[in-house]
Amino acid sequence: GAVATGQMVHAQAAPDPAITEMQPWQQYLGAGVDASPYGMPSPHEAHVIRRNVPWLTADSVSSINFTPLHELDGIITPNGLCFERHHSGVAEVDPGLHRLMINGLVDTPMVFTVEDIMRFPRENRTYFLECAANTGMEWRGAQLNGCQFTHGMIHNVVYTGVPLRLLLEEAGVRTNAAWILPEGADASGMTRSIPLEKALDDCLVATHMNGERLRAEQGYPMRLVVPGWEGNMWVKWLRRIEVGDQPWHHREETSKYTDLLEDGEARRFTWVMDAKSVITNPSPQAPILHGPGPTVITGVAWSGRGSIPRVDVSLDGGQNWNQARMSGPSFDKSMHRFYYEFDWDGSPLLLQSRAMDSTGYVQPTKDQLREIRGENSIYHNNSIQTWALSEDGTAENVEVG
Amino acid sequence: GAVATGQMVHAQAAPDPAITEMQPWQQYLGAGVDASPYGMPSPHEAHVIRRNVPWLTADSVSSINFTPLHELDGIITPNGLCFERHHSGVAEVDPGLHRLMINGLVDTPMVFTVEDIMRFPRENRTYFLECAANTGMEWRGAQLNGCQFTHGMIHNVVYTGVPLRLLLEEAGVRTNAAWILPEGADASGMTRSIPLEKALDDCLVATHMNGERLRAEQGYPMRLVVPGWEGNMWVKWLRRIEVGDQPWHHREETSKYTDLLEDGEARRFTWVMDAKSVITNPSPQAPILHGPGPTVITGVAWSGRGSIPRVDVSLDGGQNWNQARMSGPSFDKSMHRFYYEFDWDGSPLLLQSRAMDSTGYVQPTKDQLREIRGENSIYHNNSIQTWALSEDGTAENVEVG
Amino acid sequence: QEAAAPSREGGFGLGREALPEEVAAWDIDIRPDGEGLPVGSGDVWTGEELFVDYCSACHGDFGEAVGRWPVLAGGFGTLDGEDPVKTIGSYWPYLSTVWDYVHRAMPYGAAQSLSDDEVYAITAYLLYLNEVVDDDFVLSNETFADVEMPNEDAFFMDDRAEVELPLFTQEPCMTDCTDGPVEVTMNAMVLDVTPEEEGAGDDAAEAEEEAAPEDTGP
Amino acid sequence: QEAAAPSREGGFGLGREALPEEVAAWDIDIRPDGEGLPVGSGDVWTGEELFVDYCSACHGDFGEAVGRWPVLAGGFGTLDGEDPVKTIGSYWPYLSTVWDYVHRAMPYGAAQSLSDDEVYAITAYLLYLNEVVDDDFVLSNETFADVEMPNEDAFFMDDRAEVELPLFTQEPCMTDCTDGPVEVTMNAMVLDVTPEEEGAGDDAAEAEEEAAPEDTGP
Ligand code: HEC
Ligand code: HEC
Ligand SMILES: [Ca+2]
Ligand SMILES: [Ca+2]
Ligand SMILES: [Ca+2]
Ligand SMILES: [Ca+2]
Ligand SMILES: [Ca+2]
Ligand SMILES: [Ca+2]
Ligand SMILES: [Co+2]
Ligand SMILES: [Co+2]
Repeated sequence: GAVATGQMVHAQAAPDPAITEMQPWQQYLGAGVDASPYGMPSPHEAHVIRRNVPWLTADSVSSINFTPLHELDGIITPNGLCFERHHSGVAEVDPGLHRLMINGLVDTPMVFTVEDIMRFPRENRTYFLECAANTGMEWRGAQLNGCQFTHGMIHNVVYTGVPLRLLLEEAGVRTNAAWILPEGADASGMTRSIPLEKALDDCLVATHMNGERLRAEQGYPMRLVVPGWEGNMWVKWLRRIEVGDQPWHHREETSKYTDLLEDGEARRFTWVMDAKSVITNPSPQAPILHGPGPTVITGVAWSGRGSIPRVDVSLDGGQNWNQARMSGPSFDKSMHRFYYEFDWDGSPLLLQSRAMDSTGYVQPTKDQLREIRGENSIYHNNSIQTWALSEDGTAENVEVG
Repeated sequence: GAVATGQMVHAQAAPDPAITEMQPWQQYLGAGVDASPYGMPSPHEAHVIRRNVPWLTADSVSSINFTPLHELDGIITPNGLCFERHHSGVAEVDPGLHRLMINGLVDTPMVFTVEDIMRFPRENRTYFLECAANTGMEWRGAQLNGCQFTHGMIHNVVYTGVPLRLLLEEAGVRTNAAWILPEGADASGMTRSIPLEKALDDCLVATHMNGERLRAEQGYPMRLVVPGWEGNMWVKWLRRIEVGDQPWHHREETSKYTDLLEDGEARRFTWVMDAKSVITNPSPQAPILHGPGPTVITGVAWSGRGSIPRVDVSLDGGQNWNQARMSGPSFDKSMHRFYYEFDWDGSPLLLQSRAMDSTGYVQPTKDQLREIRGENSIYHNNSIQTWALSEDGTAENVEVG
Repeated sequence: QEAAAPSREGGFGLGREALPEEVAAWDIDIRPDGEGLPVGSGDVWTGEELFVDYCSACHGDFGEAVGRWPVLAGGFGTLDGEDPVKTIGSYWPYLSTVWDYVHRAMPYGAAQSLSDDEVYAITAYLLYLNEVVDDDFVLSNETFADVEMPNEDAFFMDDRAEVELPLFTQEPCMTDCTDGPVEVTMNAMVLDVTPEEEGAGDDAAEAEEEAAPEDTGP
Repeated sequence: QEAAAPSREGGFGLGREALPEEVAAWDIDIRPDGEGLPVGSGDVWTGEELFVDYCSACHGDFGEAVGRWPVLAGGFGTLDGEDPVKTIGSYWPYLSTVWDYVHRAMPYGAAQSLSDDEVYAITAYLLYLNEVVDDDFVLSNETFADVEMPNEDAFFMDDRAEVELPLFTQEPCMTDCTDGPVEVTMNAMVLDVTPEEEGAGDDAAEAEEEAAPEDTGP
C-alpha cells in the first residue's frame, strides 16, 4: 500500500459483508449477568497468557514465566498476567493459619494474624516489580525472540498495604538494629537481608494488588513490597521478619543475585533496578500487519531510582533519536507508558528505546554495560534493546554495532 | 476484649499450632509456572464475586450485577469484578468482523477496523463508570443490606483508548453538527445522544481496560468512555457513531434515564454523576469481627465534576464529622479511596461518609434530595448512606432522622 | 493530567470511506422529526395480530405485561402518585422512539427481525392500546407527524446546576449538625430482600411481591 | 505522592507478644558469624550416605548435578572465564549459607525434614566435595568457625553509584550518535530457542544443549 497522510489509504470495491450481513450478536441474546461471577478475558484473547521457557530451568516448579508485555497497554499489569517466579511452587496458604512474626532486635517479639494487619493504617502505591534476572538471557547476544521473554519478568501493580514501619514500631526496634530478614512461608523459606533504612522508608506489607486480595502466586495473603529494588527481595507469603545488626548473606544474596564481573569478582547487594525501557509493539511476537503508513510504536519504561520523565525512540539503531510521548500517570518507581507515532515508509528499521529517569540517568547500550560488567553477570541487564523491523512488518531480536 | 491503645490486647496462653506445627505449604512443592497461564484469585477468596438480585429484573439477560465493593481496596476495580449491565446479554463480538462506522453530518462517512483504531494516537486515563440507577433501590428507604447491592453499580478502570475527537476529525465534522449518537453492536443496539462538545472534549474509544483488552462484558473490542457521565452512555461494542444537529430522544433517554419528579414532570439529559461516597468497610456484608480497639473505616468517593479532595466520616449519624485520610492517586472523574482510623469502644455507631468534590459540591442527605426530587426518580441517588453498627460488629443499612 | 493525544492536520488517512450500501445497512436510527423513517405503513388490526404473535408472551395481549416484563400501555395519571406506571402512553414524549426501539431491539432475542411495515403496524397498535389513536388508524411515514404524544411537555432539561448546585455547594457542618442525637427510622433487615451470600435462600423471591418497587430496575 | 500512613505514639496495641516456643519454631536463620546455629555435629562419611539417599537424584553423587539441576561442587578457576561454574566451593562466600539453605529448603519437596545433625553431616560432605575439608572432618557448631570459604574475598559492595552512575548520567545524544549507519551483528532467529506460540515445537528442547547459557536461570 502507498503511504498517504491525510487521505484515504484503502478504497472499498464492494460493500463489506461484516456490515451488510447481520451478525449473530446483533440479533440474539448473549450471556446473562449470572454467567460469570468472576469474569475472564474474551475467548478471542486466549493467546494473551503468561508463558514459560521450558529449557531455562530443571522443572517448572522452581521456575519462571513471563508477562506478555506485547499484548498489554497502559501501565497496569492485570493480576492474571503478572509473571511468576517461585522457588518451590505456589504456596497455597490458608489465610486463617497464616501468621506474621517479628523477632530479633526488638523490644517485644510479635505475632500478627491477617486480621491484625488489616487494622493498621494502609496506603495505596503503584510500583513495578522486576526480577533482577530480567533480560539476563541476553547478555551474550540476542537470544529470545519476543519482548515477553526478553523483558517479561516485570509487572506493575497498585498495592494496598501497611507500611512496614508501623509493624516494626509495634515491636519496637532496638537502637543497634541495622538490617531485617523477611522470610516466606513457602517451602523455599525465601529470605533476603534488607537494610533497616529501606524497611522504614517505603516498604509495605501488601494485602491487595490492583484492588483485590493478593493472588496466591504473588504471595497471598501478604507479601513484602520493596519499591524500586529487585523482585527477589519482595518476599511472598511473608511469615516472619527478623531484625538484626548484620546482613545474613543467605543463598539468594550470595549464590544468586550477586553480579559476577569479568575478573571473577562479584558485586553483592545490588538492590536498585537501573532505569530501563523496551518497545513492546512492534516486537517479534507483535509484527506490524497493516503495512506502511501511520504507525504507533509503544513501550514501557521504569526506574528503581524515581520516575521516567522522558523516553527517546530510534528508528535507525541508535544513530538518531526522537522524543517519545509519555502517557498515563507518572509515579515514582512505577512503569511508564510511551508512544511514538510516525509514518512508516515500509523500509527496514532498527528500533530502539532509551529511558531517562528523574535522576538524569540514561539507559546504556549493551556494549556500555559489557565494558564494565563483562557478559557473566546474569542480573541487571538494563541495556537498550534492538528490534530489526523488516519490510514485511516482522520484527526480530538483534544486536547492532 | 478491653480497649488498649499502645499495649498488647491479647496474650497467648499456649503456643499457636499454626506456628509450632509445620504447614504443608512450608514443606511441599506447590504448583509450577505452567499451571495458570492466566491466573485466578485464591480459592480462599471464592466469595469475592459479582452478585445479582434476581427479583430486580424479569430475566438475568437484560439485568445487572454488582461489584463487591466491600471486598476491594484502593481505587482499581479488577476486570473480573467490574459490574455488568446488559440489555441483551454479553455480545460475543468477533473482533475480525467488528467495524466502527461514522456517518451523518460529516464530510466523509467512514469505516474503521479494530486494527485501524490501533493506529491512532492513544491515551491512558482512569475513570469511574457509575450506572445512573446505582442506589436507585434506596430512594424510598433502606432496602438492600450490603454496599455491593446499594452502591455496587460502579467500577473504576484505567482505560487505554483513542480520543473520539481524532476519529471525528478523520471523518470531518460539519459545522452544523451538535450531537452524536453512538450505537452498540449488541442485540439491543444501544444508543444515546451525546452533545458534540462532550464528544470532542474527553470521550475515548477504549480498546483496553486495566492494561489488557476490554472484557466481552465491557464492550470488547471497543467501548465509548464518557468521563463523569452516567454509565448507560458508555456504549459497549461500539459499532457506529452518527453525527447530527439534534438529539435523538431514544428509548434510553426518554423511557429510561429521565428523572421523574414528584409533580409528574421529568428531567431529561441528566448526564453528570453527582459527587458521592460510601463506607465499604464495615458494612452489612463486612462486619467488624475483631471487637473493640483500633479499627479502620474505609470507603470510596467519586464525582462526575472533578476530583475528591475531601471526605468526612460521621460515627453518630451525621451529628458530628471527622475528616478522613485520602489515599492513592487523585484523578479527575475517578474513584478515590478514604480511610478513617479510630479506636472503637464497642458501642453502637451510625456510620456515614460525605464526599466533597473539587467544585465544592458536598454530598447531600437523602432527605435533602427527596425535598427536591421526591422518591420516584430512580436515578441519581447520590445521598449519604448510613450503616448502623451494633455492639457485635454487624452493620445494617438504615435511615436516620 | 497529561496532554491530549495529538491531532494531525488533515487527518491520519486511516480507515476508509463508507459505501452508501453500508451506511444504509446500519443507519437505522429515527428522530422525533421523523428523520430516518423508511417509507411504509401498517394499521392497528395488523399490528394487533403481530403483537399477539411476537410480543404478548412478555408484554401481554394489551401491553399490560406478563410477570416482571415491561408494561407498555396504560398508567395514565399515575406519574405524580405513589406508584408511577411509566408506559409509552403515560410517559414517552416522542412517537419516533417507539418505532426506533421496536425496530432496533424487539422482539427481545430476535432484534431487527421485523419488516418496516410490521414495525409501523405494531407501533400503530401500541398507540391504540395507549388511547392515542382510534382503531382505524394507519401509521405511515406520512401520518407519523400527525401523532402527538400526551406527555411530551412534561420533560425539561436537567436543571441541577440551577436548582441543586447552589444548595449543595456550601461549607459543610462539622459539629452539632443535627437537632441532638439521631435515631434509626428505617431498617433494611425488616424488608429482608437482599440475596443471601450462601445457598439458595428464597427469602428474596418471596419478598419480591411485597417489596420490589415497580420499575426500579436500572 | 500522598502523605504516609500515620504512626501512633506507643503503637496501636495490635498483634500479641510471640511466645519463646513460637520464636524457636520459626527462627531458623543462620548468619556467617554462626548466630542461629543449633548444637550438633556430623561427619563427612555420614554426610555422604545422606547425600546419596536424599540429594544425589538431582545433584549427582558428587554434586556434579543431574541434567539441569544445580551443580554443587567444583568449578574452581572458572569464574573469570567464558563459562563460570558457580558452586559452593568456587563461589559461595560463607559456610553459614550452606547450612541455612540446606536446612530451610532441601531436599527440594521435603523442606525442613532433615535433623540438625543430618544438616551438619551433609554440609560437611559438601565441603569435602568442594575440597574445603578432608574426609575426616566433623562439622559442628564448634568447628564451624574454623572453616574459611575460598571465594569470600571476591565479593564487594555494589559500586554502581561510583562506577556507573557518572558515566550514565550525561545529556543523551540525539543526532548522528554513531559512526555512520549501524548494522545487525547478531540475530535471535539464528539461535531459534524461543518457545513457539502454538503447538509443541521441540526446537527449544533441541536447542537447549547448544544455546542455554549455564546458570542464566533467574
Ligand atoms: C421474551 C420477552 C420479550 C418479547 C417477546 C418482547 N419483548 Fe419487548 N421487552 C422485553 C424486555 C426484557 C425489555 C427491556 C429490555 C431492556 O433491558 O432494555 C423490553 C422492552 C420493550 C419496550 C420498551 C419498554 C420501556 O418501557 O422502555 C418496548 C416498547 C417493547 N419491548 C416492545 C416489544 C414489542 C413490540 C415486541 C414484539 C415485536 C416485544 N417487545 C417482544 C422483553 C420482550
Ligand atoms: C528433586 C530435586 C532435588 C533434590 C532431591 C535436592 N535438591 Fe537441592 N536443589 C534443587 C533445586 C531445584 C534447587 C534450586 C532451587 C531454587 O530455585 O531456589 C536446588 C538448590 C540446592 C542448593 C543451592 C544451589 C545453588 O547453587 O544455589 C543446594 C546447596 C542444594 N540444593 C543442596 C541439596 C541437598 C543437600 C539436598 C539433599 C538433602 C538436595 N539439594 C536435594 C533440587 C533438588
Ligand atoms: Ca441516521
Ligand atoms: Ca411521593
Ligand atoms: Ca408538543
Ligand atoms: Ca535468627
Ligand atoms: Ca567474557
Ligand atoms: Ca576472609
Ligand atoms: Co542485584
Ligand atoms: Co441521568
